[in-house]
Amino acid sequence: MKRAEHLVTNLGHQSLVQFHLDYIQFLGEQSQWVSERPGFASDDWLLKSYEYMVLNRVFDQKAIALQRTGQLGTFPSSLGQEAFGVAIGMALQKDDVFVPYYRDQGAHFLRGHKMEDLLLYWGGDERGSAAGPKQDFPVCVPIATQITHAAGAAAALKIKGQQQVAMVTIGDGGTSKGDFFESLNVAGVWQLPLIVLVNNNQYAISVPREMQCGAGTLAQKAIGAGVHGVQVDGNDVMAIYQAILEARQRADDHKGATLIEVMTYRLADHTTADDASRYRSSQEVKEAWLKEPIKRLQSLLFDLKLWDSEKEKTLQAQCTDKVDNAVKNYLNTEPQSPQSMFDYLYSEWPENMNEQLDILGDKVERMDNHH
Amino acid sequence: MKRAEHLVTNLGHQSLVQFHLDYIQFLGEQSQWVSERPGFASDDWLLKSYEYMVLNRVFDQKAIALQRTGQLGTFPSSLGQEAFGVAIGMALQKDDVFVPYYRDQGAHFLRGHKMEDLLLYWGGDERGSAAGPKQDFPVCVPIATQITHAAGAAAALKIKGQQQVAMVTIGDGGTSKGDFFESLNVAGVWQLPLIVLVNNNQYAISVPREMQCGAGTLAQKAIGAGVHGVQVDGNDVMAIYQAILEARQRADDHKGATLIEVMTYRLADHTTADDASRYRSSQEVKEAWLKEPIKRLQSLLFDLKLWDSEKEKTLQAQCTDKVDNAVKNYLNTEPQSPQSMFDYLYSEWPENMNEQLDILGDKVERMDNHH
Amino acid sequence: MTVAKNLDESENVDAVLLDAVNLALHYEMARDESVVVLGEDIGSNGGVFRATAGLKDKFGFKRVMDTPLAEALISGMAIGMASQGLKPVAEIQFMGFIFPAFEHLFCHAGRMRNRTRGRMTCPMVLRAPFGGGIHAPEHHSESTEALIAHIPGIRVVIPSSPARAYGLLLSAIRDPDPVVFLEPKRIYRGAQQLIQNNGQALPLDKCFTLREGKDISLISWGASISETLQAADVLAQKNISAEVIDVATIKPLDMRTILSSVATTGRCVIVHEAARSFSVGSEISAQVSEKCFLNLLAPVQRVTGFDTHMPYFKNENYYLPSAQDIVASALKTFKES
Amino acid sequence: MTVAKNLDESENVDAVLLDAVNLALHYEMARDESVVVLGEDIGSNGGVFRATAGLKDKFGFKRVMDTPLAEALISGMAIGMASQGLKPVAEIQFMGFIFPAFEHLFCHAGRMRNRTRGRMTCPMVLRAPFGGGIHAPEHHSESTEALIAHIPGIRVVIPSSPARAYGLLLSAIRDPDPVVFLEPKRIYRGAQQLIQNNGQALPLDKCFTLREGKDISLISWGASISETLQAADVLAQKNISAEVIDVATIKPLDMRTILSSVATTGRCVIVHEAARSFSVGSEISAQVSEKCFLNLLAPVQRVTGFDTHMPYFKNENYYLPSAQDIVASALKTFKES
Ligand SMILES: Cc1ncc(C[n+]2csc(CCOP(=O)(O)OP(=O)(O)O)c2C)c(N)n1
Ligand SMILES: Cc1ncc(C[n+]2csc(CCOP(=O)(O)OP(=O)(O)O)c2C)c(N)n1
Ligand SMILES: [Mg+2]
Ligand SMILES: [Mg+2]
Repeated sequence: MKRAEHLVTNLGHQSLVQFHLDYIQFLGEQSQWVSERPGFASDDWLLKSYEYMVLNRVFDQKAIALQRTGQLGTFPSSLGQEAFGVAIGMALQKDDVFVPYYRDQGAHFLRGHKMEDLLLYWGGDERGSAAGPKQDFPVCVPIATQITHAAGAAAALKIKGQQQVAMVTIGDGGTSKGDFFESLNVAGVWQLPLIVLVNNNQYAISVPREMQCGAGTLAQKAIGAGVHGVQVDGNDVMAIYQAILEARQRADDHKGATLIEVMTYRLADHTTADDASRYRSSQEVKEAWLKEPIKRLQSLLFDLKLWDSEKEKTLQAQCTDKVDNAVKNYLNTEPQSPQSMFDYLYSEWPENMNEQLDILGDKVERMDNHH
Repeated sequence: MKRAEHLVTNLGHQSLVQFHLDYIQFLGEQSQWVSERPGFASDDWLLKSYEYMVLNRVFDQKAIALQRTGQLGTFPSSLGQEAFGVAIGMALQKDDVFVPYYRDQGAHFLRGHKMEDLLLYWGGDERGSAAGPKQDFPVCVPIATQITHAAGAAAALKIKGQQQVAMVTIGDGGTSKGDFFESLNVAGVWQLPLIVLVNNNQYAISVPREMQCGAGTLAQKAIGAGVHGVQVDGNDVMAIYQAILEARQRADDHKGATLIEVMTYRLADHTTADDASRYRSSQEVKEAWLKEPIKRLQSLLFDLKLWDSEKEKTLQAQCTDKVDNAVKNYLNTEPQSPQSMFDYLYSEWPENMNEQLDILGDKVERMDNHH
Repeated sequence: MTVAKNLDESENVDAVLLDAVNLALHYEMARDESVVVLGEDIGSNGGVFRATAGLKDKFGFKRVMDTPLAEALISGMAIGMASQGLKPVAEIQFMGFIFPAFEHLFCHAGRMRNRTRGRMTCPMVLRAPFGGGIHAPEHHSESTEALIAHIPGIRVVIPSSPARAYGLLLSAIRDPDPVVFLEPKRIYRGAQQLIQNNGQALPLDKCFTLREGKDISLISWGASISETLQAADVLAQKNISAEVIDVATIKPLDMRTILSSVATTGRCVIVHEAARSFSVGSEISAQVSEKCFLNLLAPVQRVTGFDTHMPYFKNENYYLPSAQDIVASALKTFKES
Repeated sequence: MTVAKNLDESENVDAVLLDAVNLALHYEMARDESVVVLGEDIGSNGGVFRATAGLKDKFGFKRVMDTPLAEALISGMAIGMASQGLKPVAEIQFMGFIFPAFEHLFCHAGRMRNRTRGRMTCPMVLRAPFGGGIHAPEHHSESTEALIAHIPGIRVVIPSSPARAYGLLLSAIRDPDPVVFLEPKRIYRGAQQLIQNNGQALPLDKCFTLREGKDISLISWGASISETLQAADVLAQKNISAEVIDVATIKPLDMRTILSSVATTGRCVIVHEAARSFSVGSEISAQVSEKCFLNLLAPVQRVTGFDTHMPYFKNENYYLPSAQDIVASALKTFKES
């Protein structure tokens, strides 16, 4: 059945509007420069980035090992996405507001979070989110919700006339959820000092990027919200950093928000509870390993004569020490009391909860007697 | 404080991707042809469109009058947006799925809905949504929710291998809500036979379009979802119709969904509960009246010698008759029993509700005694 | 509706409930510049009920923000603002549209303090008009306070008079935790009351005993307080002395006041518009029965909406509790004991 | 976990609860081609718990759809699909992420039949694993069935054994109304049961009496049924004969079975993981007290989670009801009477 019998396509059309998007990359897949070395990327800057990326990887490995031996809960490794977290950590200024999702280890370390605190969090202890910059948000599990908080924080900065930005991370899967779009939209119309970084690691658990969205890029989601969008090579820590600098500049110039799509690859399982071999080929993963960010930066450091195998060995040892130390502190942390679950329910203790506190008291007594 | 000290903007950039959008218009603001008369727009087609647009306007006026005299509840007039509803009604095929919002009177009439049913609905009687094509959705009040239903209906059509499309309407305000975006996104990735029509009447109650979204057009929201987008003149019934025909063609060709931004103006208050003079100038409204769709089409009909003042008088009288008749039927409708609120709670009467039915029985008795 | 220019600056005003909300917002925004207001149509339009009228002119668009149409966003942004030292008072236009805010209320607003062991808190208010009886369209008349009361870490507050609206809204804004503040719109323009516009707040964890009595306790909140008070009058004519308690602070729930009333009277009727089952009334009835086991002279009665959908407005009076319904249930407790 | 290739085609199988869910889905998709399945990771991955394993291979991507990550969308699309003659069985990956679906459940799924006076209906199932006890991360352990039970027009069903999971899921899919089907994940891989894979459904409006007794009624559902049954054993050792009722169909609630049990025993303990207040337990306690007023020998007891947030997993055992807690509460009813 032919539906549109009298149809002449394009009749009555005039051109309305055009858009274009850029891609940022400095370091190619073979660690070759594809663009001039940026001014910010001093030797020290490169070395510091590298060190934190390695620390990130060592930490993740250890966390997985802890989980496998029953000493940690479910854990989301950031294997292969270390440049993402570290670039953000490098670019954040002290008084910015950082609104993470749950795979931002590298950024947390640069933000001054203790490794033992992250372990506490994933180990099932609320105290893991107690420390850190007062204005930063804790790890966020309900997908995409954090971006509305970041929009609110950015609005607060603007209302109070402060110069900082709010920086928020989200996964490729997260870009499908309403909160992502609602927040980008308000950032566009209110011209908020908001920087949205998408860790496009190509999967949302088992769902590949192409089944998440029919658009060619996630960066183009910026267009519908009237904010600036850009895509960057997420295995190139400098590209991510450059994009953030430009985004901050836009915010400072009152030009509003930026959406940065960071192209990475999730080399590990989604979390320790996942088995990625059920839904993707080992061939695909093997190919992704060829592009991974640590190796790429290491090659550059070698090329620049900033690195050698001795330094590498020392760094690996230092990182292992730091992580082992954190693990020791984590494992030695005294448990919270059962009653602590009632703490911080409200700013003041509600009198009507006394009864339940008594019930818990009896319960604890029974459990103690029983063991 | 200079934030991005070492920043050379655009360093490391390459061009990634481009987009463009069209605008569709046949009839200019002075009713002049700005493009060739399209094949579908036969004399009969133009006359039928005109007649329904006039009927729509007469109905809306009457509904407002009923509300003002306490004979109807809150009512949303579609004054100035008659081309929107009528183009949709003209373009819908019998077995398409229509998923309306709450301002689609014109479409409903062409869909075969009785005017008295619409009055029942807005008069606070559930039976107003009882009739109509079995597959069509009822009026939808919670903003934007209807578009997820339309996406589901479109998916069902595709799963069942049917040729129809799902057509859904939404306001400009509705495009800010997550459901809008989530649905467009799935329509893009699943290539759904979905046509989304935005009645961009420039206001969401008091919030003007520019405060709803920072993007230059709403059509460009298609880009982030990977669906086709187009903007059309909503005071030109042919432009809207052409856009729908093209969208249907795309669906038939398995090219997926289309977002059509229809540029209209809400000449009336948001609803009878609103007072638009609180938030917009009478000057603005006066200017909008110069572009309104009925006058524009009428001028064309005059130009084409299809119309004269005698015909106009007859049409007005006919429409008034039809509407008056519907009003009479509406006002003469026997009320539903109080017990009817329990009907259709589940397919089968749940035994445990008997107690509450008894309570209602006692209550009704008391009320009867009391009066 | 009597909101007049500069009414907010007067010392003593005759105000309806809606005025009282407006006055409290004016008062607190003037007193505390970290208070901001956001929502749909709350700026230039002053709110579809005019509850926020005058705020934008007085405090500017930076503190009075018309948002895009997105309730998840409104609630989520309020959390973000609260985290940075602001005190957002967000409006959901009607409670029937609050559902997109649930994820943020449940997963974040209510638990930010707990999750960060006090580092980050969420001092926000979410206001919403609710309830039936004004011949509104579909979705504009529901009472779903039970859903919110079940959420840990949230406060739920419902005023039933201008004075309580004024005092409770002030304390809701000043409270360091998230408060859902539900305004019974059927009595928005009900009886006037003289309000001392002096910024005096009311406690957030105490029921209000509106009328003392010794034979039966009538427990209610929101718009139904009117019918409950009427019922008490009718009962008085029958020589039954009814105590009337306005729960007002639904969560945390002040059962102490309710229990000590029922312990004295031995009889209890609970009145609310919301659907009957799995409701706030269920909790009160359960606790009264559990804890006044030996004092109760008759089974607790509940006068409530039905477990159906709120019918469209032609039938809504058959859904809403009336004074006669309350009287009838009260009398039952005397027959059955 | 024993889901094996072609297990679904066997006649009699030893199955854990998770297998039973998988079997029922296989059975019904084979029997009725209007049944489709959608959700996050339910296709190629077979679900994060493997509840949908094998379906995509067997029934193809058109009937087994991995959706984008958006719960409002999943619920809304299910409504749209249901409207066009399909029977969608949608999965919410964890109940903690169900909130974005609330607007669609409350405003549409539950009222489409009512709103259109029966013209358009909503035969859909929304499955979600729920509850604590598996050392899961934040938001993966809550029990919020009360929120859904308060919604008119929805059914809420919770199985507590493999056989009931199989039979109840089949009836949920076949039911012409929307059903929220909550799967207690703590017992997903609990005891095996022999299942007759013959498509036999169970009623959606009847409690299951799992154990008869005459001295006290223990009422529970979901994972807590295990502890409740254990408690009954302990009580038996003390010469107390406990009746154990699995509510299973939370809404509509079969109070008749519960009331007739309590009318006989005169004592009642209600057990659930969910927060204590404004809960399903509140409703049951209220009705038991209201309607067994003269039969009750002691106040109804509730053994529940607390009105706090579900603590992170290191402390979750202090939150969840244990068999000892139930026994202690049961014994109280003998002291206080
Ligand atoms: C609202 C919500 N729905 C579902 C989940 C379960 N879940 C956890 S992570 C995840 C996939 C997220 O993918 P993506 O956003 O790409 O981030 P990634 O984990 O790949 O970094 C899902 C579905 C959740 N946490 N929140
Ligand atoms: C989810 C939700 N939030 C708020 C409302 C209240 N409301 C009704 S209409 C409306 C404005 C809608 O504007 P738009 O989408 O532009 O459609 P229009 O009425 O202008 O045609 C609002 C906020 C609602 N119905 N649903
Ligand atoms: Mg991802
Ligand atoms: Mg509009």
